[in-house]
Amino acid sequence: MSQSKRRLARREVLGLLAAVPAVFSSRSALAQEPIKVGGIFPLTGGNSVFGNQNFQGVETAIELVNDRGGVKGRKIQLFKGDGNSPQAAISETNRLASREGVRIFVGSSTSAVGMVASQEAERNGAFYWEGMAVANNYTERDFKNVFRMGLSAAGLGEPAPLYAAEVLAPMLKIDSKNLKVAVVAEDSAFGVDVSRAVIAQAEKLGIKIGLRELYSAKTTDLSPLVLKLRSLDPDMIIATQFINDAILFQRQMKEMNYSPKAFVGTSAGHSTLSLAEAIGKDVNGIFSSSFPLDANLNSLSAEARADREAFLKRYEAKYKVAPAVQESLGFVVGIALARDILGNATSDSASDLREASLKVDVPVGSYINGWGLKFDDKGQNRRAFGSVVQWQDQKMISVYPAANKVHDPIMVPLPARNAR
Amino acid sequence: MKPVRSPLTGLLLPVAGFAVLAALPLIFSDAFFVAAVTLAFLGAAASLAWNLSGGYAGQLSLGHAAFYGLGAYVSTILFLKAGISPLIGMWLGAIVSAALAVFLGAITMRLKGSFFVMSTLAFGAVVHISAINLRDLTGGPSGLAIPLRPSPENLIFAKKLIYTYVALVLVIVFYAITRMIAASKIGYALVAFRENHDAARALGIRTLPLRIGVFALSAGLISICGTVHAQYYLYVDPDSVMGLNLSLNFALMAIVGGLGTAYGPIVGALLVSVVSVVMQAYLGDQISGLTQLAYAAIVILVLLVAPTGLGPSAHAFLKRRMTWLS
Amino acid sequence: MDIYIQLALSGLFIGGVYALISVGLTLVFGVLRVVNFAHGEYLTIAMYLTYFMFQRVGIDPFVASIAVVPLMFVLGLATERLLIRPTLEAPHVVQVFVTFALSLFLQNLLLALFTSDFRSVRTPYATAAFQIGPLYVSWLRAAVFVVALAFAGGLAAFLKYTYMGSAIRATAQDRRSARLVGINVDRVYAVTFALGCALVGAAGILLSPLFSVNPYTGADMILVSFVIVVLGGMGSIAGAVTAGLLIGVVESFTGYLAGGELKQLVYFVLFMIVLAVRPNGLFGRKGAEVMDVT
Amino acid sequence: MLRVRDLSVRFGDVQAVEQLSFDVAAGQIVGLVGSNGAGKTTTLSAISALVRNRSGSIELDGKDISRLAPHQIVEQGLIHVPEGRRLFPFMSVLENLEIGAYGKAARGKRKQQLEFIFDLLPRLAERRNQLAGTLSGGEQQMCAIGRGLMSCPRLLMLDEPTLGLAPMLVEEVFRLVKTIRDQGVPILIIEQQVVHVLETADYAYVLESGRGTMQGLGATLLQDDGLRRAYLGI
Repeated sequence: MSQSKRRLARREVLGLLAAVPAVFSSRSALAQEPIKVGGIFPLTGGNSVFGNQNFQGVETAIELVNDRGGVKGRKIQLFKGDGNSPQAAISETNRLASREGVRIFVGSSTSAVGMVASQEAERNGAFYWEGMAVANNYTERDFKNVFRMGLSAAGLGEPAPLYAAEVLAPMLKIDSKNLKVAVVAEDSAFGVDVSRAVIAQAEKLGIKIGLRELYSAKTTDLSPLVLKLRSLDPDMIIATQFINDAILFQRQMKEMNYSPKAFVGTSAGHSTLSLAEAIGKDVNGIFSSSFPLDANLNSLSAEARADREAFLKRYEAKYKVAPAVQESLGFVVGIALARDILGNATSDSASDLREASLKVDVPVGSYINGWGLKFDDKGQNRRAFGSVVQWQDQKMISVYPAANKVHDPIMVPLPARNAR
Repeated sequence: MKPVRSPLTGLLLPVAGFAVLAALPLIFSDAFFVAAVTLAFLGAAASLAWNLSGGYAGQLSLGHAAFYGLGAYVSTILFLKAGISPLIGMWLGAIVSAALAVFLGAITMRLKGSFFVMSTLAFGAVVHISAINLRDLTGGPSGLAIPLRPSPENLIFAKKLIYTYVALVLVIVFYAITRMIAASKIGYALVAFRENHDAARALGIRTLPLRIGVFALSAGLISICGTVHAQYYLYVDPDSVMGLNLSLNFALMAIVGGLGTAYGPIVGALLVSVVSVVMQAYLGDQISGLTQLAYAAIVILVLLVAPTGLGPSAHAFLKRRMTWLS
Repeated sequence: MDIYIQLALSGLFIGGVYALISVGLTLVFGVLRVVNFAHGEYLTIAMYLTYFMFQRVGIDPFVASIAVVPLMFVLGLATERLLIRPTLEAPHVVQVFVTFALSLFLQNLLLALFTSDFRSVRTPYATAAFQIGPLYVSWLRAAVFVVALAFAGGLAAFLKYTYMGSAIRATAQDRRSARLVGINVDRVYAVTFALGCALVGAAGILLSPLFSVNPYTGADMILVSFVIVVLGGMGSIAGAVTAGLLIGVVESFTGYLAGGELKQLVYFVLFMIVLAVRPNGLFGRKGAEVMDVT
Repeated sequence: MLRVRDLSVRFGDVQAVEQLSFDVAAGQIVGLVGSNGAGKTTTLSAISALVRNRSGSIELDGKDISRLAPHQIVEQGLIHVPEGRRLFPFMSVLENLEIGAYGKAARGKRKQQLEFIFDLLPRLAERRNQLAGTLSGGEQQMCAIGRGLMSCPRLLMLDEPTLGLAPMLVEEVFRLVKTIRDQGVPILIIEQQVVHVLETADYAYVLESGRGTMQGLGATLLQDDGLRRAYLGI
């Protein structure tokens, strides 16, 4: 429903009510004001794929909380702000703040938007709840009321080498010290930061990095890269890619009849259904280290299990597809904000929300993706971790870490192209 | 292009206009409005700078975001790595931009119409890509975050209203510079050149040094806007301070308001900002893309109906009405 | 050595696609003197049309071209009539910004209609390849290359051997004289613009099995075309084809020898150098680009 | 044949042509003379509809052509050979001539017309495959007139055909003009070479600042003292 329509309707209703003031005005005074939350996501423009996915997750969480009776009896009203650029992030944050009276924000899918929207919120004295932006310097800005529940780029990149060393190397029968890895990434903030984290972690584990190659996600031809990889012949590729370049890369590897023994993506392009839609069964066997999709039911609290069921049902009913990683992340971020921050704060002022955030102590396994919630002094959640999924039968299946594992990995090493 | 020298349009009208602009954020003080006005002022200042070269000299540059971004980066890098105040850094940024503009101008100023446009487009892309790849200096695509340490010396203010007035000061200063240049011999030479290259040459006007000079001035001024942008957004990354869209927007504001007029960029910036913000507010909620769709449609309509810009078209319309009435 | 041949081959293949996209752009520029910033969106539209024909009706992209190319031609006619013709006499900036706003308009129209999800045409032959000695050749890429060159050749023949083609060339060289020999210049503009759209539409169809499409696909691909058009000499078909192939090969080698992140930088720098040294491009006619240097 | 009445053209604040009236009768060479900026070229452009902001009536054989588009005027057989030749520089001489016969009426007669022109202007035949942009000034003028003739004109309008040509070539152009008239195509010619035109033209009009100031037989005007003082410095 649109803002303008809603406002008009309210005005008409108020006009009617003027005739019978006594009864209704006393009732409306008693009614609880909703808690207003503004979502700042890129809903249009180049990054809107993830923005919309994240927003849908958050929205589903808020609807669920409301249907369960809201927060201490108060409903949450979620406003949409289209932060399609840093400029738009500023004006949308301010619009929601001053026109809709929003003092609580959630965001933001890309770091460029999150960085700007959160500083704007901070200066407005509002509370900012970051779920998706991964820039490492995000929490290094001395902000008081900005908290990041989700992962940093470092957190996002680390599981890939860990998984390679712990699980894949033994399966490939290679000592992890002798494992040769090529790191491939698109050259925006996402690719650069995450691939840097991958390399740092790999070096800690003694894994050799044979190649680190960056390219623009807008590229139309990745065959030079495939050729480079073929002549280098690494055991494993760890790739940080967006959607179309991930698809292109897989297709061109196939064209050139090339395959490493294992392929590990890091989120984004490898954790989205578009990949399976584009390359069909060739997707099988690809790993993706990313925000967790789901978790092993045994490792979840009862509440999280109920949430999981409700989320899947609602999401599928509304969008006719199963939620993937970004939607799932949106849901976790929304549920945590509503239940564990708003639910435990004395009021919904920024300072009380800050207080509640600093005090919050939710054990691991309390959210559908296995996360918990505990902030360090910079406002970074310490109980968020990355996980690894694998495409099996054209579906994403969680395989790592143990708490999230639903199924064993398959196709290690990757069979020859004609045998898949 | 006839210069009007009546006291009304010469001084009184602009002073009154700026007084109204200055009063706006005080009268309508909600944060949304103030933020919109601040962005509009900053856009107006940048567009005024662009207009010096793009409007008066007719050098349609689509690479000015490079200079804007340079201003943002130079001052921010100096501030973060050497603790130099942006108040100093912005001048250094302006000098770097102006120097680069002289270099670019020397190469491209002899190119005609579309060729010049394309060369500036490519220049913008080169600078943008360089900023992405010079990771040690620029932080690469992740950009540079500036900590919130309010102090006038840092050009960081806790109260955002101050930015509104900083931007307004830029607008007034750039407007004055534009008026001075337009009224000078340089202005006449540029306009003569823009209107008719051959005629200007026939009159013996040597415009190349003038055009390069104005191009450099334009680059320097717009880079100061970049510094202010950095200190307001507290975040600088290649896409948001050097993107092609930015260049297009600077030009668009001037074109919508009235290319090659001193007031045009201000009118254009206010209109463009108001339209986009209002649409965002009322349409942004529904289907993704609807806001920008409507925005683009409005731009197209304006260009079709008033190809010389809304300011001059309104002026011509009023003039027709006046003569008809009298 | 093998690897260099393979690189050159990949470069030529992608260069063929660049060429086809750029040919339409350069044709429109040469005749109407309009830089069409919305050119990329026509590519996107053609890719969407192909996708929906494939997805909903099951028509193969190569077959779909029979319907898509004429549709794109008609779309081009409509655009020219509604937006380009009214601004032809307007200042140069107005044309630039009308097409820029049109690009924004179309992107968001597609976004509103189809969301920003990536859509892929998945044909069985998309990744099929054959091997010659140590070289891998993708059937599809090779076919795309051949068809792209055939389209460019067909266009050249059309321009050379038909009345309309002569009229288009004449209008490009001197629109005033074209009017005086009885050419309906307005019609030439309409046909040229529509041809440009049809050609980029053909490119979109050919790209469909190779690339996923979302509303921003065309915008991402078009930047390189601007470079190619200037490099080849604005308005020159042969120049666009040569420069397209050249850029493809340069990209390929830069990607291998220097790294993918420098691909764009290299060709933009190349572009600046060409503008500085030989501003009329490789094949451009002298005098079109330079004005008095005083 | 061509009848122009009260033709006026404005460019913004400038009145380029004002209330100009003249006629070209069948079989005539009619000259339009005047100094630089008198409005001669504007007049021709207005007749061939290159300039649209005009008023007044233009009739060809009694038919109003003032509302037609340029290419429709060409179809009517009113051909304008522009100032400065304006050939298609990157087409060969042959292509330039052939495109002269672009109009539907002329297409059918292309072959025979081409033969006629090569007969008339043998030098063009020699250079048929050369790019038009590389021809000498005189050759370009011949080619431009040839291109005009390719359209099967019923009336030919020549704009400064001798501009920048050597005296010998000027003679040649005027000989050609007479030949064309003798073939039955009337000609409206504008020129700064006042003496030549007046000697050649059957009838002439004098333009000053967009107005017609004098008219008469070429030979008569040549004797006019005022005109001689103004244009010939005598």
